[in-house]
Amino acid sequence: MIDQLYGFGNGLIAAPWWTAMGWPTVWALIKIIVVVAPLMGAVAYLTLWERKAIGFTQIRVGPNRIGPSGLLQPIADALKLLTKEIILPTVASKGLFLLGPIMTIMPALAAWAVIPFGPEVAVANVNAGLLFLMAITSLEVYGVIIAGWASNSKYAFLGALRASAQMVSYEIAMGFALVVVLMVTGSLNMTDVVMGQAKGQFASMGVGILSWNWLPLLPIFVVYFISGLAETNRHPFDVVEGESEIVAGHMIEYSGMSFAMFFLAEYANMWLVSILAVVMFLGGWLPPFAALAFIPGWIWLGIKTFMVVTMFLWVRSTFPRYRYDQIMRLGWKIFIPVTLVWLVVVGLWMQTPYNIWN
Amino acid sequence: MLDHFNLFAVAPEIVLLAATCVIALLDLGVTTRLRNLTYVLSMITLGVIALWTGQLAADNTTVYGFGSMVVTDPMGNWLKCFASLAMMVCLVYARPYAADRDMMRGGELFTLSLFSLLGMFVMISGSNFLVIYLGLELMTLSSYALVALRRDHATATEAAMKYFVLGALASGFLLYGLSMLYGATGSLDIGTVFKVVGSGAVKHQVMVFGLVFIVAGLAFKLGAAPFHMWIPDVYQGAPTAITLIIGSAPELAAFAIAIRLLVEGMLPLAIDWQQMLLIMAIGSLLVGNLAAIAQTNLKRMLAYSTIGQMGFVLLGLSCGVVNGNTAPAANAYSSAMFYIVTYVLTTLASFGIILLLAREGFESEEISDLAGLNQRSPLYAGVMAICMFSLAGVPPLVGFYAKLSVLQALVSSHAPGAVGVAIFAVLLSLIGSFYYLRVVKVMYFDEPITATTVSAPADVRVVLSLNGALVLLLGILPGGLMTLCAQAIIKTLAS
Amino acid sequence: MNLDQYLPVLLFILVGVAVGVLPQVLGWLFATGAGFTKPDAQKNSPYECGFEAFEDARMKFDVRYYLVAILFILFDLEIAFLFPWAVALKEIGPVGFWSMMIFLTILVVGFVYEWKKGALDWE
Amino acid sequence: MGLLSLAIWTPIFFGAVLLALGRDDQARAVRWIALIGALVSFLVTIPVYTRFDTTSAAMQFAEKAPWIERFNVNYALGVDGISLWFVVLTAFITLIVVISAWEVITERVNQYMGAFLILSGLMIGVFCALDGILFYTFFEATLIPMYLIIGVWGGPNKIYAAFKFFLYTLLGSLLMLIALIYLYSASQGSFDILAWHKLPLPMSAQTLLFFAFFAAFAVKVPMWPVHTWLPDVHVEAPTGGSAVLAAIMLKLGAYGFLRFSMPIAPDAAHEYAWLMIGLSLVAVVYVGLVAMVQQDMKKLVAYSSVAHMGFVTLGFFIFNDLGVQGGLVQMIAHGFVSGAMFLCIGVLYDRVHSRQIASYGGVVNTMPNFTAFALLFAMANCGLPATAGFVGEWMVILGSVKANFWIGMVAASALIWGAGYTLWMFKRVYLGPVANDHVRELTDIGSREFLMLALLAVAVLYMGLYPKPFTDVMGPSVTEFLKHVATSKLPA
Amino acid sequence: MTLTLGHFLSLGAILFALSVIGIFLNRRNLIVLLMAIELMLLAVNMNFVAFSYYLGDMHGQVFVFFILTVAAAESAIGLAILVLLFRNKNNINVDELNTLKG
Repeated sequence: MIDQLYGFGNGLIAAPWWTAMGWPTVWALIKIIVVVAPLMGAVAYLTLWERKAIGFTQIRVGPNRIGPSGLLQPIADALKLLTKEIILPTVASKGLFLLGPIMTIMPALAAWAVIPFGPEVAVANVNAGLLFLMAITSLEVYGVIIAGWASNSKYAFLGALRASAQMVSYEIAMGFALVVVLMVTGSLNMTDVVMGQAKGQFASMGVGILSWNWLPLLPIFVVYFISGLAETNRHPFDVVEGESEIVAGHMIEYSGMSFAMFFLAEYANMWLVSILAVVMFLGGWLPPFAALAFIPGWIWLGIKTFMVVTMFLWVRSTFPRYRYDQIMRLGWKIFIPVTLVWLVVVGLWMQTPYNIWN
Repeated sequence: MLDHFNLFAVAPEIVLLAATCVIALLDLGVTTRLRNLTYVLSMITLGVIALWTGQLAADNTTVYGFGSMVVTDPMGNWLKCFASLAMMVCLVYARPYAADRDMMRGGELFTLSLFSLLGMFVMISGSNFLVIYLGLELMTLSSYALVALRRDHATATEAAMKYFVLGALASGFLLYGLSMLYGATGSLDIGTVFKVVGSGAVKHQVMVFGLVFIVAGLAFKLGAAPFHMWIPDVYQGAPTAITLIIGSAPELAAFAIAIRLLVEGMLPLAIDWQQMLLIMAIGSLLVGNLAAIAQTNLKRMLAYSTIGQMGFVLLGLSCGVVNGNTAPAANAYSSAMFYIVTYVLTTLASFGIILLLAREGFESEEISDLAGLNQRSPLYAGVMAICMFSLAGVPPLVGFYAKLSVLQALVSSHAPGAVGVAIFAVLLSLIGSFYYLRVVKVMYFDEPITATTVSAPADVRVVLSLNGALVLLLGILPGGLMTLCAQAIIKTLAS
Repeated sequence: MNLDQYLPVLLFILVGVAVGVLPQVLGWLFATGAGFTKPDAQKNSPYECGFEAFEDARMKFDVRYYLVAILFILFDLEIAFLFPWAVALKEIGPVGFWSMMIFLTILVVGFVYEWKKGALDWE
Repeated sequence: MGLLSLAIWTPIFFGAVLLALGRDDQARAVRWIALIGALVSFLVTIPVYTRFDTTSAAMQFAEKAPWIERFNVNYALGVDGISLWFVVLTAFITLIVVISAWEVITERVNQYMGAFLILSGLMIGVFCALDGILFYTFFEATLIPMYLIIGVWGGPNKIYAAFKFFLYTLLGSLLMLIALIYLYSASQGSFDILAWHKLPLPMSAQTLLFFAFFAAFAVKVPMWPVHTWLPDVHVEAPTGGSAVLAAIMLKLGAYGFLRFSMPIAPDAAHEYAWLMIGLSLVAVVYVGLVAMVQQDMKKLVAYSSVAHMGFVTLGFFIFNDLGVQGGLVQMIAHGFVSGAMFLCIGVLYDRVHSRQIASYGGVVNTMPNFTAFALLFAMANCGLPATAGFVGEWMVILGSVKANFWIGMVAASALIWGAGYTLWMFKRVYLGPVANDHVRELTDIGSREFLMLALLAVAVLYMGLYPKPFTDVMGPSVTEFLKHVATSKLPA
Repeated sequence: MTLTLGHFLSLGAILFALSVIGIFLNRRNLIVLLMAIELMLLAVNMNFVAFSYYLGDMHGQVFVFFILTVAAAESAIGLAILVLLFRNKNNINVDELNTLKG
């Protein structure tokens, strides 16, 4: 659908440099904006949905004052943050202090470059998509560290240390999980990852949902999801910003739009982790049953992602916060062995005649 | 490529690796102060490996494996055999010392040593830049950790840091050179590199550019001037037990890669690298022998002595090809090999004595700490004296025959100026003999400052005596080892 | 080298940076630039739960964080090794599979070792 | 095992046993074992002389076994007329030294005795070796026990002396090592000394070789001006050390001239004979004069040794029968005499702990028996007829007169200097009234010292009165040697 | 402008030179030293990748992979030593590494 626009723009200006460099750039920018703009909206409304969802769990209504049923609440929040003063603490390292939020939001957005929204529909359908994701999401840690260090505040510093240690710990489990997905897919291309799930005995019987990776790789899926919670410093892994001990962690000294950047990044990451979970384990844009194939893929993708992201909220409203040592133990002593074992199991499975991923 | 595995070519390495892993895990359950179980298992492993590689070496066959990425030839097998034996001896000496200094809360002394040895094996076997590099790193990384093993000791950690930084720098140099050579020849395989270099199809300047870096990296590892600066600091700063470990067997491996890279890979460029080696040899002789005189710390003195001794090894390596004629090569390289093997043997014993004399809380690092050793223990004084005289190159100790064979190779190569260099080397070793004699003097002529008797566990006593006896015995009958080195090198050169 | 596909990636990164910068600039323009700011020493000092900030916050911290960092570096690299293997697993057959199993065995040995050594304990 | 091997390894074996097993609380047993060892070693050398064929110039009792095959180094032994007597002499002197140390050395007895026995074996090895590397090995190895002997049991300044001794001699011999390697290379891979004798060499090579060997041997002899280590070392060394040093070690250098420098580089030897003769004469005259002003008995004898060795080198480099044989005889005689002189000083030193001439005077009054021996040895030292010292000096002087009258003249003057310093010392130490309380309390020599001095006295007198056994042995070899040296080795 | 092998090699050489300079001239902080070492390895990687691409030979890239791993192990050990050093000396200035200079 969108691809058809490509030829259209190509004829606009007749100049060699235009076709060689100019148009692809402009076109890519257009594609990016098409991705980013809804994303920002989704992020904004995720905050609302979060508050609503938690409200529902606790049998209350949640925000309901601004706009109908509180629907304009995110916009009000944004305006408020926009007009807030940006405080630069006197003891902070100024340059780094400003760099922190940028380094946080940039990877959260740039990672979307390789996310497929449909067959071959991605801003950049690169072959090393998964690798790029690994790389760019790893940069997330820098934002946290830089912010915490630049603030020159004890709470920020401690928060940053905790956050980075936690993030890198769970990144290992996550990495192993990705490796397992890769094993069964045989490609780093995200589209291939999804298409790999369209095959299989169940898929041919019309129940594609059972051919998706989540079933054969169930432990990995669980590990991935929980690691995703930890990676985004979400509840119950949010000791990093734990209000009761270190107030807001690495973000403590930030205010106004600087703070909003961290906020945005966190929610953008939630979306990212969710959509990745969908792409890798829940069949991306594929319909769960062949009978439902008439519904467009991007709608399936949206539904699934929404469900996963809602699980984030569900978890938040349900579980108590972990202690830090428990977090580390879970990451190192449970997730890594589990993924390693499952990696070997899957590998062995693939050596047997019962290999379902051919 | 996958069909060319030939696991036989790396069988000892595999066994060593497996054994090391098992030992590392078993050690977790060991609680005794001296880590007896770990020790015994390590000894058995090393002994088996030494016997096995010795047996392989005696078979005198050359086997390639993994698509000719690794090679086992007699030279390699002998060096492996000697390295295992050296490591065995090291661990025997090191254990009581380490136990007294809280370095054996875990069995890392043993496991890291074994891993380091594995690295040496891989280096020695490597017939491919990649394999050599990996072996090198495995060895050096283990060594860094070993030096830092004494966690509460500021000097040791400082030494570790220096060792680490300069060692990494050396690897970087070596790698950069390797990358250049890879670019110039299009292959990482040493055999192919040799062919391409020999064909003359590649621009000479590019290869020499890479060569400079490789030689510099090798010189770092061997400890030759002007890349020697880490040696004194690390030797002095590291716990003596570790100094022993990093100062003995790794030299064998460094020699092996020098042969693999320079000779097997780039013999056609000999005219270039020989010059570099020669200059470094002269520099090492000067620096090592002159700086050693001023030292009062025994370990530091031995460090400078190492540099000086390496000068001789480099002399041996630098006279293999004269005017494009490779006839003297076997003679030259086997003399260098003999030199380094005997040097390691002697180093083991001399550091063994220092370790033996060190007690809890007392390091026995200064030369003056040896005062009157002859009165306290004639046996150990005798062993130390034998080592010192051997290092000084006095017959009938093995050090003399090592010097003899190197000088012989140098003079017989009929390279221009060879006699002059030989005389120079001889004069510097005369200067060198001064500081070795000083150690003997302190042991025999000075009055002891302490009356404590020297006591040591039985294994240390036996091994140390044997070690000293071997230095003497190999001096009286050096022929066997010399022939062995010669045959190994000839076989290696032929392949 | 066909890097065309990566142009959007680069652009996306730039956009990401822009999205980080622009709102902050806007915020500054709206609030600070418009002159609504009233900085004072208390406001600009680091938060200390109401206490005076009395020393530099960049202090020594627990060595365990270093330990985590070190372990992370190592494990992450193992994953980097697994990546190409996993991608190619279907082509390299049993030999390739078992090679990696050996590698993983060694990795597990290291893992067990550090576990037993207590490197993974946070207490 | 051949006779020569036996002669070499017997003392080394005993020495090693002593080092390994000896302890100071069993000093008595150690001494007896040492004595037995020395005696056995000496007895082993007797057949070497008795079975020696005095008509042949060839190497006898030859042994040859591959040693370091890699470099074609052989364990090759053999003696000819030139070296035979030194083998016997070495074993004899060692026996004497063991006796001399009997009660004197009380600390680390086993090491002292062991060092001397090993040293003895090594020195015999030097005289027997027919292979360059073997020679060098023995030659250098002697440094180790000697270094320790001087350093451990020496006088107050022993460390300086030990280092000086070691480094001086090492410097020279390292150059010789290069020469050996060069010869190995030039002879297409052989370390056989006899093969080297036949090796044609151009003049430039000969010159370099000659001076390389010169560096090694001249220091050892020692020739003027590289003799300075000798007095220092003698002063500090223990009695036995001095005796062995003077009696045998110095001969290693002179022997080296005969075995290496001259036959291998004969043309260069002829070319630079003037230099050697000149240095020898300086040694004879100048050093003789220096000896005269010494206050220290040991130093005096040391300088006299330098002077006497000057005679030896002089004899060698005048290239005639009398000269060379005279030099050889002088070497042996000097072995007995200088050894005896040092032992005499040792006897006094053990009692008074002073080596200064001024500390003594009138010893004859309290030690008549000892003085008799001392007189005999003093006479021998200044070359009085009917003593050993006379024969060699006389032959050398005759030889040099034959070669050149003026050289003979100067050499002969040495007799005067020798008589001067020796007899003057004798007078000041032994004659006259008792000088002080120390001398008054002296006791005469006991049976052990008597035995030791008597043995030496017999040797000195026997050699002086009947030198024929010595010259007979040397005759053919020296003739052969001169014939060889006279032939040019320059490539035609 | 097309990128040639020379450009990549120059980049590699510049990075290498920078890292060597960094190691030798840096007198302040050991962390910078560790980073310089990493940079050095990256410079080599640049070389290998460039060569590998222009030679059409995969081995160079495999080598890069291993170098990366080794670099990680190396930095791990470097960091560990650094921590030890800090605990023992309470600072990580290069200039303070002076107890061993005889």
